Amino acid sequence: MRYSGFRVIREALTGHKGWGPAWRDATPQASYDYIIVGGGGHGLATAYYLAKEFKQARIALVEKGWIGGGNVGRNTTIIRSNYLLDGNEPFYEFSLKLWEGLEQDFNYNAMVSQRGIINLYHTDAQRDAYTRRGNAMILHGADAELLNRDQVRAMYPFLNFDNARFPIKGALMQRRGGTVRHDAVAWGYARGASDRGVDIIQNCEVTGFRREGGRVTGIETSRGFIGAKKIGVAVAGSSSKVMAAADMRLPMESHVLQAFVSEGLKPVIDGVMTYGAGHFYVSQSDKGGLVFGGDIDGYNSYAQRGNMPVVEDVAEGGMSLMPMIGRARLLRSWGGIMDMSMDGSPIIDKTDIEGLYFNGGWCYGGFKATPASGWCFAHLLATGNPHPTATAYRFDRFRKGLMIDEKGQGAQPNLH
Amino acid sequence: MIINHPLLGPRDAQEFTYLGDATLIDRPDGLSFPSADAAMDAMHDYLYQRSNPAGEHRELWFHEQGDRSWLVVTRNTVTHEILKVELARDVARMRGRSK
Amino acid sequence: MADLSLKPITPLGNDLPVRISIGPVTISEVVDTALASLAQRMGQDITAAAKGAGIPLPPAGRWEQGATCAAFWLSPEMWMIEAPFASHEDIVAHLKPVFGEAASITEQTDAWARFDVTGASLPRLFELLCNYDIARHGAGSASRTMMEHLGCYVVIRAADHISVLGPRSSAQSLFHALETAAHSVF
Amino acid sequence: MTQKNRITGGQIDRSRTLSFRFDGKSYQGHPGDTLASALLANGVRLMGRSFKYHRPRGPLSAGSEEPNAIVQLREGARQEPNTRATVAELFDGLTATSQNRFPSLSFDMMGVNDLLSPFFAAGFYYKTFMWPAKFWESIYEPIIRRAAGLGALSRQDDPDAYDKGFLHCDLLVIGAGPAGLAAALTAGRAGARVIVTDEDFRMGGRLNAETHALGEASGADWAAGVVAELASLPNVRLMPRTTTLGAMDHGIYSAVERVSDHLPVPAAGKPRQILWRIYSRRALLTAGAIERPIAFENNDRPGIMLAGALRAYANRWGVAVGERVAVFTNNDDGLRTATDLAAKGIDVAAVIDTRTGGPLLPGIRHLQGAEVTGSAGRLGLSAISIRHANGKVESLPVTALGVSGGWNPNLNIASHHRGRPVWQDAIAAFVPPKDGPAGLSAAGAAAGLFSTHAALQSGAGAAVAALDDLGVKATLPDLPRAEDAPVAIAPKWYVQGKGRAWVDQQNDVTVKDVKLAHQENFVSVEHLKRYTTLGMATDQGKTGNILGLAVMAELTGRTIPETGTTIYRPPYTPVAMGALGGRSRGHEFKPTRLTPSHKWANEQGAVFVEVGMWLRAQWFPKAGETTWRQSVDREVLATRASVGICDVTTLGKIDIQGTDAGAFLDKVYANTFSTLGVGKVRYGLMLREDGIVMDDGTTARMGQNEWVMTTTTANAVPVFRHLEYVRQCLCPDMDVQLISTTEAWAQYSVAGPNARKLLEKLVDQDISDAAFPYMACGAITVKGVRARLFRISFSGELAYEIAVPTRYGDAMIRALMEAGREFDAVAYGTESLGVMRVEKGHVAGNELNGQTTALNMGLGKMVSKKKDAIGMVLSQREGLVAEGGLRIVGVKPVDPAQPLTAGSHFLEPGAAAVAANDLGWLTSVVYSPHVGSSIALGYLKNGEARKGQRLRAVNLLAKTEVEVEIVSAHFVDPEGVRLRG
Repeated sequence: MRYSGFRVIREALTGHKGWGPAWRDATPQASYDYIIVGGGGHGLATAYYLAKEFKQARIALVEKGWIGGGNVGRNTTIIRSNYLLDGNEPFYEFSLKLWEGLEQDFNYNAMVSQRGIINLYHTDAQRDAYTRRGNAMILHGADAELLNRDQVRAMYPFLNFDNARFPIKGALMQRRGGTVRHDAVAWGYARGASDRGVDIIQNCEVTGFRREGGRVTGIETSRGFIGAKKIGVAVAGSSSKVMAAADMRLPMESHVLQAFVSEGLKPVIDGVMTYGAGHFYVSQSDKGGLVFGGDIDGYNSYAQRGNMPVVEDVAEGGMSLMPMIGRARLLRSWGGIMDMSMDGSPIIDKTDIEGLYFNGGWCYGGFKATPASGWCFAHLLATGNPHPTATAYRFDRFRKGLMIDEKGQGAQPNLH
Repeated sequence: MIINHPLLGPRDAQEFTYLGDATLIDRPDGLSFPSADAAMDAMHDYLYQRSNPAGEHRELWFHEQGDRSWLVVTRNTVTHEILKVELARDVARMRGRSK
Repeated sequence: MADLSLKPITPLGNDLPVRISIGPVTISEVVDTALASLAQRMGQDITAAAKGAGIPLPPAGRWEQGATCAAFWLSPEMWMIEAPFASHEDIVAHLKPVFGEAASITEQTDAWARFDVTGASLPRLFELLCNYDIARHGAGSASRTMMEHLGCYVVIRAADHISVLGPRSSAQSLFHALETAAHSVF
Repeated sequence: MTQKNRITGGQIDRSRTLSFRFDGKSYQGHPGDTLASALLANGVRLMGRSFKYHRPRGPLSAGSEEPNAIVQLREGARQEPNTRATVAELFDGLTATSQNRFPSLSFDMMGVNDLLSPFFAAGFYYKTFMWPAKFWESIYEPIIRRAAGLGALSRQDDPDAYDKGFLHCDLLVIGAGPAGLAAALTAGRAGARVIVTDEDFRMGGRLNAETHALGEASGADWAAGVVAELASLPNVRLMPRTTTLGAMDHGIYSAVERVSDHLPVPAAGKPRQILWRIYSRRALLTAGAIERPIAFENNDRPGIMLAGALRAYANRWGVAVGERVAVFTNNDDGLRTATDLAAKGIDVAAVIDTRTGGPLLPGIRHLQGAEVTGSAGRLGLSAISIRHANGKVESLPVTALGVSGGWNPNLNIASHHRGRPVWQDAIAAFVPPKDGPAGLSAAGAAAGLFSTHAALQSGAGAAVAALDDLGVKATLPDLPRAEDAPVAIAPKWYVQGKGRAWVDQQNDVTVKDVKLAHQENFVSVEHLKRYTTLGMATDQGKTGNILGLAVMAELTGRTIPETGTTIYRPPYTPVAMGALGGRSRGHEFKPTRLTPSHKWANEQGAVFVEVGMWLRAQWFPKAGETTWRQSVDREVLATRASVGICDVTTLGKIDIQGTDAGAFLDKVYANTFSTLGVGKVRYGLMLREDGIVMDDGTTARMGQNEWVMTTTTANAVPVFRHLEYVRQCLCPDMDVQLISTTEAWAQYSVAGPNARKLLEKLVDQDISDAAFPYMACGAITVKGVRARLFRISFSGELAYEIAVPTRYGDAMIRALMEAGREFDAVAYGTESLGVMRVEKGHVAGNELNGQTTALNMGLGKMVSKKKDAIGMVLSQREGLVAEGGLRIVGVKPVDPAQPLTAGSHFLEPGAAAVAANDLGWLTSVVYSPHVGSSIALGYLKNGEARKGQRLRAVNLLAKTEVEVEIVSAHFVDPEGVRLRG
């Protein structure tokens, strides 16, 4: 069923009786050409593009819980392509371009809103690094601007310009950055994939991979065996758990990232902002909540909840950046499991087991990557070759010394 | 979280800095391999590959705002329950490390 | 030619230590103590040497006053030795002969700014400052802890006398934190 | 005077009258009132507007679960949006305004949304606003964003202070109702350290709102007596006005104490609120229960509230919400409201009871098997419609309706560790999960034990059990006799009807929306919540979530527990950001580290710069200098011509001792140290295990077993941690001892051709080149003061670093400047330091960015392959040693007048500005008065081979480019003659 303004009006006048399910709940068939494991944003996007762009059929997506229940359902909704390194920037720029056409593409309003993102800087060294980065972005075809202090002040006069421990000196801005209604991304992809024949199978947990002669033949699940020619795993924080079933150890750890939302407030922050002297980034949702976050808690965790030190660290950053939020109230916090990789960058690659493909290691930057991750993973699954923007996301980059370490922190996942 | 320090008793985890999997204690000797490739293979596996279990995990914590001891904490990554805390130096010796 | 001799200043940057009273507590900058870390070297036992010299070597988490010197535990086989500054200005020179090559000794006098907080109701003050249970640990305890992002040592000399040793470069930030907390509580 | 709805009784202090304003109009109330109770006493029911449809709303509850009576409290910089009138404690002079309405609360133009509601069904926006594509951001979204939110921030800095603190206890009791007080009494008398938190300003919980007796006393009096005894116990800490927010790991709870919110402004020096981190060995959840409504058409009008709230306003606050009231219930507790109100002389027009059978209430019109099917009244309730058991429909004029759909145990905190609540049919509600936070148990209504007797018994019993776990013997106190009525409920969630029946009142989620979500396959609880926004308002669904779940259960034909459970996340109620931030804001965001020369530098008018936590002098302006460049050029030229002095104390200093210290340094440094002679210094390069450079610095061998390592300012802490890691985890038997001495020594660089001459005036020993050659170190004295001298150079000049105990640092800078007067010595800051190190080609922070190798820095040969130093093996990986990789180079503009910009990228002449042509970037740029132009260091692909080439340094951000020449990174004295002078 196609969504349209006309349709919305007609349904409104007839008691909304005509709306059907946004996606079909499928029961598993005996076998498929492709099985995507993981009903988060990346898995759903992969299934969608595999069907739509790569014209593949007989595709199933299995999800242990409910689709969209992972990190696509709890994040700070930011999209941007302000990366530094050659291995990353083309990919994230590709992703941003896909965001820009996504809603018309999948006929679902995900509220892609490019209200701009600024990364504040407070030292000359940060300015130099942002100059390097901004140039790299433009060289890769993205947009970037370097703002001075007065330009930042004109945009956000309520920031702490006059009484700061680390004064704001300027910002790197990407006007095409912004936010997206995160849940809608999952539902839009699910609906688009389902309409194109993808079987979306919820409450179906993968318990093992069946292998014959060095290649996979299917998955063992809580709902029985399902055969497949190719299997793509995109399970984010559960990557190590799922891939352990294929006897693989991964270059990543699972960590908890907390995020927060305030009570609904009349509009005050238009775009997205990151603080350069503390762990704090913020935007305001269309409902009025300030959506903000900071660092990961820093220890391995699958608990989907965090502890106070990070909550306080984030609030301290927020209060030092914009002391007007002292009387705004934090409404809700949540914690997601992040697949923190050893260099802070993802992996989209074949495994040593034929027919088994892996997508993960998104750290806490996975949301913005959703469209390109799905597209590139679908490309790899369908063609056997990496997409041109994702050639660096290989397992063997650590062995070869080709790390993509944006933050320069080395092999310590909790520092990325 | 609270880590029950073997010498100091319960201390808030906020006083500690986390490093990661305690297998980092088992550092290969870079000069003990027949070839540079073999040394790199071993060092790569040591540094980059992680079990990352959902369950019991032995991990290194540094008591940065305390007595500067490195600890090996056995903790359940699903419940955060801490089952055992040891001085890393003792663990290193038990695992055959010396100088 | 001008006088080039060197005159010391206090951690807060003055000629004389600062002392203020807020409600029932007094906060005093203390500069009359020399400090050195004492670390037992691998395979050595310095217990006897310390005992002979009257230097206490308290167990983990504790502080102890000896005849001349006091000490608190820093980390395994490592202590902070306190001695009267007037007599022990070069504290390392005093300690070296006692321990010889059995210990590593490092001067720490100027690494720390020390503020002594005296008076009643100290637990109520410290509960705003640090996560160290003053009431439970009681006199004779010492611990490193964090105060307003600063790594500090807290030494409970008596129920009404607690020393805070913080990084000397941050003396003003630490003093400000103590003063602010005292105004908040009292 | 006109508190027209004020009746007798209640726990308010009628001897005092408080004045307050709401929407500009003056009213009066009494101490003990909340804003809501005082407004209701004054006959004001309309207090807010809902989020989406802007429906007029009054209070639904009398507590923190309130979805509707949300106001903006106070004015100016203290303006506090989204404040629940039901918990805002009244004070004299309080001002409040209504929110989310224009132009006024009673006439809100956005109320048109209510008429258009068919278009605004759940999820409508996902299906539309997509055409044309650009209209979303230019037209639709700006309109939607303008309508967002409820209250507004002042946009001014919050003027109040907040504290944070830590508390420790054996038993934390969360909630001071009958169960909590009984528990606290039990544990308190046993001598345990007890903390009791309660969000209310008056402890007692429902006892303050009920009429039943405890023994011979009223509930409120019994509570007051217990509170008085607890207050007298030194081991018990009572914390009213304190909301426990969340259960963290291992018995840690967060709580916020509202110290000054009941005052016009906080007293001088006092905080508005305190965030407490409570470290408990055991905790007890005695947070009571929250009543839930039954949904029916137009069940959201002001005057319609929870039955228990209606009762509380009458009993606790002496307020009759309406002169003629009705009660709609599916359980016996609702009947209690009717009896209590009738006893207060309020006209109870009817009790509409969904149940049939059972005894009828005496003296009250008790309609069994009936339902409320709708309501009327524009800005407040004027009538309800009733469908009788026989199907007959009646319209009944009333101005207040109490609704009771049963009570949900307030288990919020018990599910913070994601444990699943357990359904109990007997009370038709969820009780706390079995796998809740370790150490937390629940008692009283929070555990589903709803009678007062059960609350007292279970509270005391739980305290005994908790203390028993801790090895503390406690005995049950004598508890008073109390009512012990069983729970009698027949679940009823919503009344069938055509119109809209509200489930989540603030977010305007109706039964129809839940049905639509079901129709569109959003059936899991998570999907339901996200698609309809159920439970996502400021009340977090405390009254509506279970109701929504029940509706979905009915639609899917499953039981409620099969349908799902709602679990909660911290915080229990929304908490001010200021409280979470505490004192760490403004200049106190982080501590400030001052260098030993700070006082002197300040006197000189130095400009300071933040370097990590440090404040360092950036440059020292002199009279007549109008730009920083003039100051810096002067400092650099004077240093190179004669002598300059710089405070370098901020570099990390680590004392390393022990018989294995040399071997240890060989492990942590890529180059060899064990061979260094006593009295010598060596430059060291420290790698991470992945072969990337971690830090650099000099390490001096002061004695056979005594070394002093210096680190970069930024890495002092991580390097120390790393050394301890190697010492304890990798080399546990090495005889090495470490301690930081960064703060203990004030260290100054004295650089320039006259450096020695200057120092000779101060140092008591022979420091001639012969006695103290380049890279020598040693203990010396300065005018009798113990000191250390290192002959090392960052500037390329003849240079020393001299260290004195920090207390002499101030005197030392003064002595150095005085001694240097005859040489026209200058003090220089970090800018000049940077200029001189770039001129000399030394790497620093911009080059040591965690992504670069020794090879990149031109120091590849320093990595010894003969020893197994950290990082050696992996530094040799193919990707890190590839031909043509990045190498450090010097850069000069071809036209000296052209300034360079750090961060510019290298391109070949004529090459298009695309990534494929990117050759590297400029890392550090300075103006070199020595060279007479901007100069830079940069990382350039195949840089070594490109020396002499001309490239473009392109800054696409500023749309500028400069033709540059690639040169050696050593702009000054490449042979190193000067530093050996």
